[in-house]
Amino acid sequence: MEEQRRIREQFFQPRDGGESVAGLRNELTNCMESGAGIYREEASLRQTCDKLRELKERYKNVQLDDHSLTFNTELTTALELGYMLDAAEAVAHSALARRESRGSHQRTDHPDRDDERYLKHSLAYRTEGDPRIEYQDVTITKWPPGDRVYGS
Amino acid sequence: MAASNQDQANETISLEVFRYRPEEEDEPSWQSYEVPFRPDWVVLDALNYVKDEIDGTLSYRWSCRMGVCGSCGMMINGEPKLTCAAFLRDYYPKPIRIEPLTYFPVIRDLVINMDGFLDKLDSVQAWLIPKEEKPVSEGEYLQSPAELAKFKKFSMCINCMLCYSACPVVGHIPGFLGPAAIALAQRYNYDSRDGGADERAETLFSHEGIWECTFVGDCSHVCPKDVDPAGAIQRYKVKATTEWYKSLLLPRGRR
Amino acid sequence: MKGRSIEPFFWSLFSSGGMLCAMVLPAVAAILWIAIPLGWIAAPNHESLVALVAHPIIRLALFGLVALGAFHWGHRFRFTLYDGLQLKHLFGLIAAVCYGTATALTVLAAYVLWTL
Amino acid sequence: MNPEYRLYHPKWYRRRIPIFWWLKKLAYLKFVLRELTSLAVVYAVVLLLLQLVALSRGEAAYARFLDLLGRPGFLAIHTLVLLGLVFHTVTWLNLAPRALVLRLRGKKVPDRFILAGHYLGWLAVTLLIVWGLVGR
Repeated sequence: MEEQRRIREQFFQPRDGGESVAGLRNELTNCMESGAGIYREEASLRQTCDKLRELKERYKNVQLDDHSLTFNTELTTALELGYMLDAAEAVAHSALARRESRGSHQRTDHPDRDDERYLKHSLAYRTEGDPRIEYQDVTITKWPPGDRVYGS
Repeated sequence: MAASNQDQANETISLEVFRYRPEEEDEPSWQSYEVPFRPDWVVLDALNYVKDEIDGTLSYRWSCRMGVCGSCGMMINGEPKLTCAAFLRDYYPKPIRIEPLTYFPVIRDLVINMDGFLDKLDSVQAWLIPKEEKPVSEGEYLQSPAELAKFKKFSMCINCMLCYSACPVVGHIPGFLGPAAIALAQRYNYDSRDGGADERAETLFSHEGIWECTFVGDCSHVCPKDVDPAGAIQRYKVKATTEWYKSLLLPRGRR
Repeated sequence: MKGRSIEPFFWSLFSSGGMLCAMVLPAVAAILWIAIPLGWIAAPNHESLVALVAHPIIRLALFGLVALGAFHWGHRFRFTLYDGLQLKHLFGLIAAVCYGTATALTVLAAYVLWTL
Repeated sequence: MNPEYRLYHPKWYRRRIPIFWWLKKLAYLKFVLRELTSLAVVYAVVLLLLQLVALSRGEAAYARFLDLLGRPGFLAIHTLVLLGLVFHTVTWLNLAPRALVLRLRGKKVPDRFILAGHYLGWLAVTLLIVWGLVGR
């Protein structure tokens, strides 16, 4: 009931000049694609992190056309967008903190793998501001880390 | 190709969409939307354009956009189709009429209630009932390619319910098990690892099971995965009839 | 369930009747009721036809054709009335009329062919 | 807001099926025509029975019956009946591979062979009847 009231207050208040779900979602896609894609670097990641902060702020002002309670898919996409923003932030901030290239994603400013510092799981915690990034050790079982090489 | 896309950038196509808003109205109505015509767009792309750019209140189900999840089935110009596989270019320049899957109760707009279908799937026990249980330590249940071939066709079903909307018998007799449920029951009946055929027969042989089918055949025609549920039902009728005569000749013999 | 539902019995009559009629009736109709009346082919005389029908196998075949054809119709027409005209609520009456007529035709065929 | 609507209590819309549903789609119309061939079938077997009755009542009765068959009205009806019967045969045989799945040495016999087998059977039966009625 508490949650129902919160959702109603956040999404069903009539607003002027609010943000559209689709508009924010497109901006989210573009900023992740351009700054945190397969090739990324510190500058692009920082830009993405800043943009995400802005999008999260604007998300509070999201405006829905649909205020009905029957199969309201606009509401579900709005809720999903909130979670996607959280997940995107976790991804971008962990990537920013990880000054190495591992797997298919390349930090062009740090092309080598650094097992010394980053053979770890990144853990992102939600805070009032940016997420806090911590690390957990990786248990290697069958497959040790290797180089990601193409066309060999 | 790029040039022709440019040429068509300003062309539009209209969608005539079935609307039903139970909180506001008793009867459904039609609403038109003009969307850009792009030859590489499918109807689902056009609906997503409407939802994102024109009218956020339009409700419909969709997920994978590639003919795998089975959630975006709707009536397009009266034919049940996956909207992710229906290209605008096949209808252009005529308007496209979009309705919820027919014979199902409509919850809202293009969203139907599928509880009846799910209950039917349950009632035919469309899952593997192992012939013999064995502990995991004894390994897998092996199957030869020939054994796989016996049921593979029926296992392609994605539960999109297009076949129910193609079947007039489903429309007239809501209790009829229907094409997909029977085809999926057959998928397990034909599986060499399965031993549940007798349990399923209880439901399948019943009045609202296979006997209601009059082989209209449209279910197989609209199936996006070529499952051929109509064929599955006919084969079941043949089987049920032989079983019936057998049980007549050997009253206490089998079962 | 097996044995409880009578449906497989009627379905077997329907499908065997459908197959038999599919194979036999177009030729019979084309010859007896189109080609001969139009004089395209000479009508076999009365005597030779009586001799043909006198053969027990022919008689049995004719009985099978009429009886199974009648039940093929009875079964199929029953569902046509159910769905085509949306008369499912009269299912008891419709089934009785359809299968009743088919049974009557079967009895009639047996009588005619027996007394031939 | 619609006064009959109650919160969290869905009000579903159900569509009625029109009585002429089978005119809405070519596939349905073909289906209903296929089902109506049963009328041609029952007409044919009844007529055959009547012809047998006429045959058994002697030469004069049979001649009267043949005379009746030659009238234009009956010829017209019988042309329609023949068309119905051929439609029955074609639709019936075309569906046969769907109900009949044969396996030879573990392999499914392709549908076109089953189909060809049925059509050859039809041809053989037809020739047999032609031979029985006119050929001798």
